[in-house]
Amino acid sequence: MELDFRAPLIRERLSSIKLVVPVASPKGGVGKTTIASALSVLLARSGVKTGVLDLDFTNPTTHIMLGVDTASAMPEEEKGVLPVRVEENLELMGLAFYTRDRPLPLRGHSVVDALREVLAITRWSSTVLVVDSPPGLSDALLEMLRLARGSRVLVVSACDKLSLVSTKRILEFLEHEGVAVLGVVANMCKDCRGLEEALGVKPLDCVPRFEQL
Amino acid sequence: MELDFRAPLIRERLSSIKLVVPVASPKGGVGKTTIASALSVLLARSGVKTGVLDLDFTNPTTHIMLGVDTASAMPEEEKGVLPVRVEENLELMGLAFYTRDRPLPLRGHSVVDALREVLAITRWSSTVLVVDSPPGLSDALLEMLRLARGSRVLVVSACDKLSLVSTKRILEFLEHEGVAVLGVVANMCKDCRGLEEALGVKPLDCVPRFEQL
Amino acid sequence: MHEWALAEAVARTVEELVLSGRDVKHVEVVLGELQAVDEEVFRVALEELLSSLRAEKGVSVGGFTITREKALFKCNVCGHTWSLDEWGVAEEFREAIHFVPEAVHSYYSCPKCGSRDFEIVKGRGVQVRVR
Amino acid sequence: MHEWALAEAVARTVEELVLSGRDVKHVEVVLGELQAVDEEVFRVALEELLSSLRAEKGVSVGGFTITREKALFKCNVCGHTWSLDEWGVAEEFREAIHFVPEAVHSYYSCPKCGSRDFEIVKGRGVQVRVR
Ligand SMILES: Nc1ncnc2c1ncn2[C@@H]1O[C@H](COP(=O)(O)OP(=O)(O)O)[C@@H](O)[C@H]1O
Ligand SMILES: Nc1ncnc2c1ncn2[C@@H]1O[C@H](COP(=O)(O)OP(=O)(O)O)[C@@H](O)[C@H]1O
Ligand SMILES: [Mg+2]
Ligand SMILES: [Mg+2]
Ligand SMILES: [Mg+2]
Ligand SMILES: [Mg+2]
Ligand code: NI
Ligand code: NI
Ligand SMILES: [Zn+2]
Ligand SMILES: [Zn+2]
Repeated sequence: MELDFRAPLIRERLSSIKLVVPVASPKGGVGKTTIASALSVLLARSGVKTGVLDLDFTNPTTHIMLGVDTASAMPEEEKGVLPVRVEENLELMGLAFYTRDRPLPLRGHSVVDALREVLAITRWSSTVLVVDSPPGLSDALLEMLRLARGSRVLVVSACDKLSLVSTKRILEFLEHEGVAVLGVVANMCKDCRGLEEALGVKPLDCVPRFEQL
Repeated sequence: MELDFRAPLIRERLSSIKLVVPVASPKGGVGKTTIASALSVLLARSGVKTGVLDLDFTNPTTHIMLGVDTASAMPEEEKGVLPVRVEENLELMGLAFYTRDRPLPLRGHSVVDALREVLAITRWSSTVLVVDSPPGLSDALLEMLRLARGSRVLVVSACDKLSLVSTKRILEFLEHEGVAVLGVVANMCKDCRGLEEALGVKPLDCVPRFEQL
Repeated sequence: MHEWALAEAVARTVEELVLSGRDVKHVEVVLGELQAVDEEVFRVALEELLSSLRAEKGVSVGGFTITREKALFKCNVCGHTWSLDEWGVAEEFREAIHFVPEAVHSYYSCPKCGSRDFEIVKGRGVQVRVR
Repeated sequence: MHEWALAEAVARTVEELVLSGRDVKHVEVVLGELQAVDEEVFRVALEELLSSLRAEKGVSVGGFTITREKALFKCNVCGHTWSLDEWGVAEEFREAIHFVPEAVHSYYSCPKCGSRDFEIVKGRGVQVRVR
């Protein structure tokens, strides 16, 4: 990547954060946004200053899961941009505050430019940053991992065949990259043993399917 | 886009196809791969020569849904590449034949290059091409619509809030682009009226959630 | 109006270059038209940041100038190229684009074919050239 | 070995240029090292395609040459740049990369940091330069 004048400031912004946790899977619909939102609320309510970054720039939905109305809540401007306060200890930043419910079609290089811009101007006051990643292994996740190499990824997996092959892929990818993995959260599974056998890894947790969600 | 020496041949390859149907949604997990696979099998078995392109390059799964084993089936080489024969009237092409279950991390511009390469060398013998799109509004879908502007998009939507806002976005996006929409298939919905109210559009069909799928 | 943060990014880059042994004679900050950065507010911020850099860390540069770059767009679908003079951005969307220039893809289309699949060829936002 | 299709792409492009009124004196086809195109098979195919283009459609070009371009990679994570001489692709993966060069990202890593997030800077595959 050519030198980008924002790089040093991005490093500084992220240095104030102790732990960056991308919540990821190349597969769509396995529960990344749901688990990222639940995790961040649990952390905040247990007293940890938590930030959430909605990295799904072309289809942001984290604000809906966290019950934030992008029409009435805007990031404040103060020597940069302050994430929106969701509740005590919980702040959220994402492009939805700027594009609302409109489509945002972006080629990969534009996703990279937008991510660098957001990370350069956003002033987090959190210790843990949960990153709600889009599906796929493309610019959003690659650039986030490039900018925050010390990230510890939480992989979310459902238990059907399509999800299991997807989870195997991202685990293999993260291993090549030398990026740390917190573990795999099995989501919406009737029975997690299938996942254990397929992946040879014990899920951190086995979240059932909640009917009313 | 700069001139690409593959462009004229891509036009010629696609000109032999009467109808290109991208099956799309910016949201993951709404059933694009499932509906694209089911649709292509239905078309094939009703006598229509049908091709399927797995456009989800960084996480291909269409072959699993269509029961094709990428280890034993390879596209034949004959003055180009022939898609794999799934059954009479049904052929499949995608990167999974080349990368199997391995991760394929790709920046957007590489997705574009790979798509142009595949569309330039692949010799379809189908009348309808169903394109199983990845989630998001990024390079894969944008480039496919750029190369096949006469496409008619089949939008797949679940009925929860996250899916409805996603479906509204892609419908608005396709309208700006002047790209034709076949309609919206409601998938895994208990009751489709919510979708009708939210989108102001009657779904083409309301596919229930099949437990055993 | 977050010009302070944009100036901070420039100052941090200059600081890193000088501390890595580079003799920075002159810094040119190019303000791309699309982001509509307030030049005066930005200048005051950068002056303050560079002077504190000199005072606190002994890091100094020859000087800086601010230049402007017109925006230029190119449609990926029909190939048309155009500028903001030919086809402006509606007033109500400018703030979003000011904070994140890529938001332009939600509010702005190719004047010839209406597509939102276009490139920002020039004049996106802040760029730094160092001599 | 789908060199025929790659030659066909070149021939279609030349045809379109000539039919659009361009006087094509010379075509240079650059074969990027990564795709490992069989030069002889490609040459024979292109010759046949160009001669039938002349015979059937009266479309002709001055001549063509085939040149080669070494592959060069640059890691997005650690910035290392390297060539295939320094770090080869295992034999069993070459066919996949021959058909779709981007498949290299499934089989090949930066020799310095092991990342698969790298750019194919040069020598990816077939390129056409026209004079
Ligand atoms: N444990 C769960 N129980 C019930 N529904 C769930 C659960 N996890 C996710 N969902 C639903 O599944 C859909 C997809 O989840 P989402 O978090 O958006 O996935 P992703 O972000 O991976 O695409 C959403 O409608 C969500 O409400
Ligand atoms: N109508 C349905 N009934 C039950 N399960 C379904 C249905 N449609 C999709 N699924 C399941 O939901 C998951 C996501 O579907 P998929 O087609 O992969 O979505 P997408 O391609 O949009 O990400 C898959 O495990 C699939 O088996
Ligand atoms: Mg992901
Ligand atoms: Mg999500
Ligand atoms: Mg899509
Ligand atoms: Mg899919
Ligand atoms: Ni500002
Ligand atoms: Ni070949
Ligand atoms: Zn246009
Ligand atoms: Zn490296």
